Amino acid sequence: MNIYEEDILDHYESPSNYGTLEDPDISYEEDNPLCGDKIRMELKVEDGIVADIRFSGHGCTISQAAASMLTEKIKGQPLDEVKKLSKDDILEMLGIPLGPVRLKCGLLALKVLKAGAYGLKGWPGEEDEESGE
Amino acid sequence: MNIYEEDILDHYESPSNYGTLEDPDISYEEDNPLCGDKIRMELKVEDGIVADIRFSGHGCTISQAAASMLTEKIKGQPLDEVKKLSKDDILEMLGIPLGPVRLKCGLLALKVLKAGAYGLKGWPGEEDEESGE
Amino acid sequence: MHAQPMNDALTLHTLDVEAIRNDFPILKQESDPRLIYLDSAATSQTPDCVVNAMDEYYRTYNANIHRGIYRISEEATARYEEARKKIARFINARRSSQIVFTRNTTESINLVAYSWGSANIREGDEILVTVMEHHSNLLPWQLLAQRTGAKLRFIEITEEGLLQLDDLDRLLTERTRIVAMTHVSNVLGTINPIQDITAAAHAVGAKVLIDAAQSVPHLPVDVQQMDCDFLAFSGHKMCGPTGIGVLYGKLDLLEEMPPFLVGGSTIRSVQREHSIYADPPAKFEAGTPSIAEAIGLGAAVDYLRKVGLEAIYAHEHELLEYAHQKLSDIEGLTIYGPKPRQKTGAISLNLDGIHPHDLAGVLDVSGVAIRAGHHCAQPLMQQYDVIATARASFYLYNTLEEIDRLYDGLLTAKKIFTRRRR
Amino acid sequence: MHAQPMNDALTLHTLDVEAIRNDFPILKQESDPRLIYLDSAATSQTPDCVVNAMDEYYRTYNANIHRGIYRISEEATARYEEARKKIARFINARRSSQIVFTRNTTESINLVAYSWGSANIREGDEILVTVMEHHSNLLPWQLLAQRTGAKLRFIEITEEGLLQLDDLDRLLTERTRIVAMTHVSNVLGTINPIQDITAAAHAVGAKVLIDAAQSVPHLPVDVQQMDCDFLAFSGHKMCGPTGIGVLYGKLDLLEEMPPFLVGGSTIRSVQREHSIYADPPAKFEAGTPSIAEAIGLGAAVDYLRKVGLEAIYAHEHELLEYAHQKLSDIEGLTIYGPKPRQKTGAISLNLDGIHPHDLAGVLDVSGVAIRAGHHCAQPLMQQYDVIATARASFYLYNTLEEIDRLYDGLLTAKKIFTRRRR
Ligand SMILES: Cc1ncc(COP(=O)(O)O)c(C=O)c1O
Ligand SMILES: Cc1ncc(COP(=O)(O)O)c(C=O)c1O
Repeated sequence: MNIYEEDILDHYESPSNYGTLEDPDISYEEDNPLCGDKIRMELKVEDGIVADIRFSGHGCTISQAAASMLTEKIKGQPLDEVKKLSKDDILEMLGIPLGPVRLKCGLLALKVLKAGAYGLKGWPGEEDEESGE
Repeated sequence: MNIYEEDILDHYESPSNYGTLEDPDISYEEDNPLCGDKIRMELKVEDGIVADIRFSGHGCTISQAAASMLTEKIKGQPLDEVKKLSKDDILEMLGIPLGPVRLKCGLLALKVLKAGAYGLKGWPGEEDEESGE
Repeated sequence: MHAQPMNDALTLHTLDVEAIRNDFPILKQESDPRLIYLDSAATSQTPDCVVNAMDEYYRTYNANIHRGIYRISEEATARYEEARKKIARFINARRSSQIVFTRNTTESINLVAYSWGSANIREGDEILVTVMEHHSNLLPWQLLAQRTGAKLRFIEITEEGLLQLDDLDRLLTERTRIVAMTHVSNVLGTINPIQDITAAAHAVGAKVLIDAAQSVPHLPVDVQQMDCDFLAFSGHKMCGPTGIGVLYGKLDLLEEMPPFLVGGSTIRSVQREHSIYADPPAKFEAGTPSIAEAIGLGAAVDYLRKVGLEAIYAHEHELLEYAHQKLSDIEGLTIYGPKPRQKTGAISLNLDGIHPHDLAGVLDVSGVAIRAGHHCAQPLMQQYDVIATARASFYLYNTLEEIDRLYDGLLTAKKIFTRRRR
Repeated sequence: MHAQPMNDALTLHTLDVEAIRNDFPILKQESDPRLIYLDSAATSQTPDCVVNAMDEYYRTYNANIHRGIYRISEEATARYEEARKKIARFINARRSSQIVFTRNTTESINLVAYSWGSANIREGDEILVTVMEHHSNLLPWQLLAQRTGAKLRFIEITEEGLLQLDDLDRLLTERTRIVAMTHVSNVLGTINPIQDITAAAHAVGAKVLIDAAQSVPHLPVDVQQMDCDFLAFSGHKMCGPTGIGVLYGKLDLLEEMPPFLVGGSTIRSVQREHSIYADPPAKFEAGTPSIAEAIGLGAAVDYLRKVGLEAIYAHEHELLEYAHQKLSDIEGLTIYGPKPRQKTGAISLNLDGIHPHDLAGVLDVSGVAIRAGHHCAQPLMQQYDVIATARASFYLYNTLEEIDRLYDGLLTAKKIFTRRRR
């Protein structure tokens, strides 16, 4: 499985929902300290539903394609669905395996979304790290 | 070759020149930070000759026997002979091989003597560490 | 020929020690005399699985971590972070981000004393330690006290080597900011009642740092149950490699603490005059970390879990009971510290009229490796009014026969030295 | 099939690279695609002799050092101190006591910034660095400046990636306390004229710390000739293990400096409230050091000396010349930094319209390992107005054919990404 799948390149080349919103209800930006990739997410929320969403920023194919795909997935859905999205959902969405370094690129968009909507810190998937037998 | 040679035990049991001097010309004490062994050396110097010498302190067989042997060796000699004494002289005097840790016990007396007489810091033998091809 | 264990009831039954010894090539090494290693409190021996895990890194996926977008770097990153998770699980930390990799216990404690200390300690504050601390859990607080004008206070010990807890009420006040104490004494073996002291400290608002260098290797440690704020330990004392240590901390504390060592990896973003620091643990792991060593420590933790900490503790206890009984018939021998029931596998002793160095020297001649000295615990030595002691310490690979050899060696030393005494 | 070097004059002639590659098992490893390792500036590969030296410690004389009066501890102590001597000789230090073992370059620099810095830097003082510093040689000084009220000043660079030394007279004043600068840039490869700058700094009474992380592995370094006051480098970038670094210092400075990390081994004597510290290097090596790693670094230094630093430098230079020439025909490619003549084996580049991460990602598919990112040099990135670059870096085991593979990979990336550009 190649990282440079057509599908991912398509999203990178022609991202969905790229840009900004006027008067967003949620607006949040963060970068990946490992590489400097940056993503901003802006959302309009109506009756708990993601009425509109845009992303902007810069970065590699994976981080930008993941952001584009995520906006498609979440638009029109209840905002609370965001909270349930996991690392695995993103991997499934991208359809390629990612090592721990590139995983951070793939998860940046979701991290920004969760932080913006719920103030959740930490990388998606880290909540799975609760240890114990 | 056993560390607990008769000769060394003899010096430990009945050390030569153990004690203190009244009005010594040189008096110096130091300990081995690795183990707490402590040795004090006191000297009377007349016309550049070590007229009298005593040591005191406490420690293991090696450090105490080396001190005892060293006082025997240096008494009646020109003080300047002390400066020439090296790590190897002490090893030869003791007549047994010593690893780097016990070596410090064996060298403590000489270190005290050199520091007291000439203000030389550092362990005898360290001056050999000058590197270079 | 060395005596067989004399008492059948004392035959070891909790661990298959022979099988364990096979995992440690150094113990199987041909040499004359054979190595009898009784210095595990200084550093433990290393099983092959740990060495192999590190060799595998160097030979198949040697790469720097966290930033490489290529296979071996992804692999190294995954294994390094997996080691962190294993260690979190081993001490029952809630999250792996509470595990900061350092070089050793000493660095872990210094990190807290500098970072947390500078942010939280003011003139007039008090820092409570015990007189049985290793220098590594005393000197960082001495320096902090000198820098800030805070005051060091000491929990004393009883003649038997137990903490004098009657004093605790007097010593723990609203001025106490932190209690820094060892879980297990490296000299006496004493196991301290951490949970009680932690509760008392928290009741007056003080934080608690536990020096677990001698406990994490030898008995089950559960940081959530202990409820300590910080815990420090070293890889090399728990079957792991040198060059790796751990600081565990409560997450809110690690988040609030200012950075300490800074550089590559500790940051979110850097400007010329100002930088924004990363979240823990990255904030505290400056520069290229001990990658192979963290992976090695992960393998050590796997190994210890497989053997089982309860079993190791029970095994050491058997060795201790046997040793105390056996050595008690040597005239002129003093053992410092409590009865076996209250300690783990270390015996500090002195034999009348023989310098501990000489004891160690005589024992070395017959291959028995013990430690002699102040064991980096000079205030404790001062308390017992000795310069040094000889210490034999045990671990999962030691046998009863090895204790017999220790006994034989002590008798030999006595013979060499007392024959000559006037 | 990959192209053979096109130009016969460029056949490698300074090193027997095939023989060298045999010393590195990872490079001989069967895998599809085969590993083309071009990230030695991040961490170097490790020859078998280094891994074996560490394994020997763990399997035959694993013991703590400096205090054990038994054979394996004497042996471990001797080997550890012998490694220190080897390293002293390698950089031509006068005495081995000028070599302090740390974890890495980053810790070495932090040690100076905390210990020397706290004792010598006051409000209004100036610390001079360059804009090409690695974060590890910037952040410790930023924090020191913030703690003390001192001011950070910067030597700028030219478009070509050389230091703007015209500025030096203006920047170096009697307020300058220390100049902290890199010998070789980890991004650009630029070799800085250390000796001139050191002389100028000393003329105004400033000390000089050299970050030699990228120079000691790649070219002959002589601290007496340089006359620097401090020098820092890492084992893992010079064929050594992770977990070990070095701080070299002038002896009088090391003696005057207050202790930094404290604990076991750093002392002469300890009282409850006060301690007397040991002479260097012991004063700065707190707790159980990276014993196996120091011994491993000693073996690495033996290895590098056997190959010869001049030969390694010349070899990298050949690779650089070849790579610059070969890559120059790729349209849209920017190489940052000076011509090969003025640098060592690193090439930072960007390809128009392709994120460096994606370059690295495409190259990884064909087994070529390069680094992409800010390389812990954000101020330098800001200077070039880029977020990141892709960096290929070379070492003694790299070949011309590997550069051909890099070239092929860059062309592939171009094809994947430009075919689709509108
Ligand atoms: C110039 C320079 N300085 C410092 C460092 C930091 O080295 P380490 O991560 O080994 O502390 C590096 C390594 O990336 C470097 O290239
Ligand atoms: C109780 C205790 N604390 C701290 C230390 C220091 O450990 P390290 O030397 O690994 O930093 C030791 C080890 O001797 C110890 O026994």
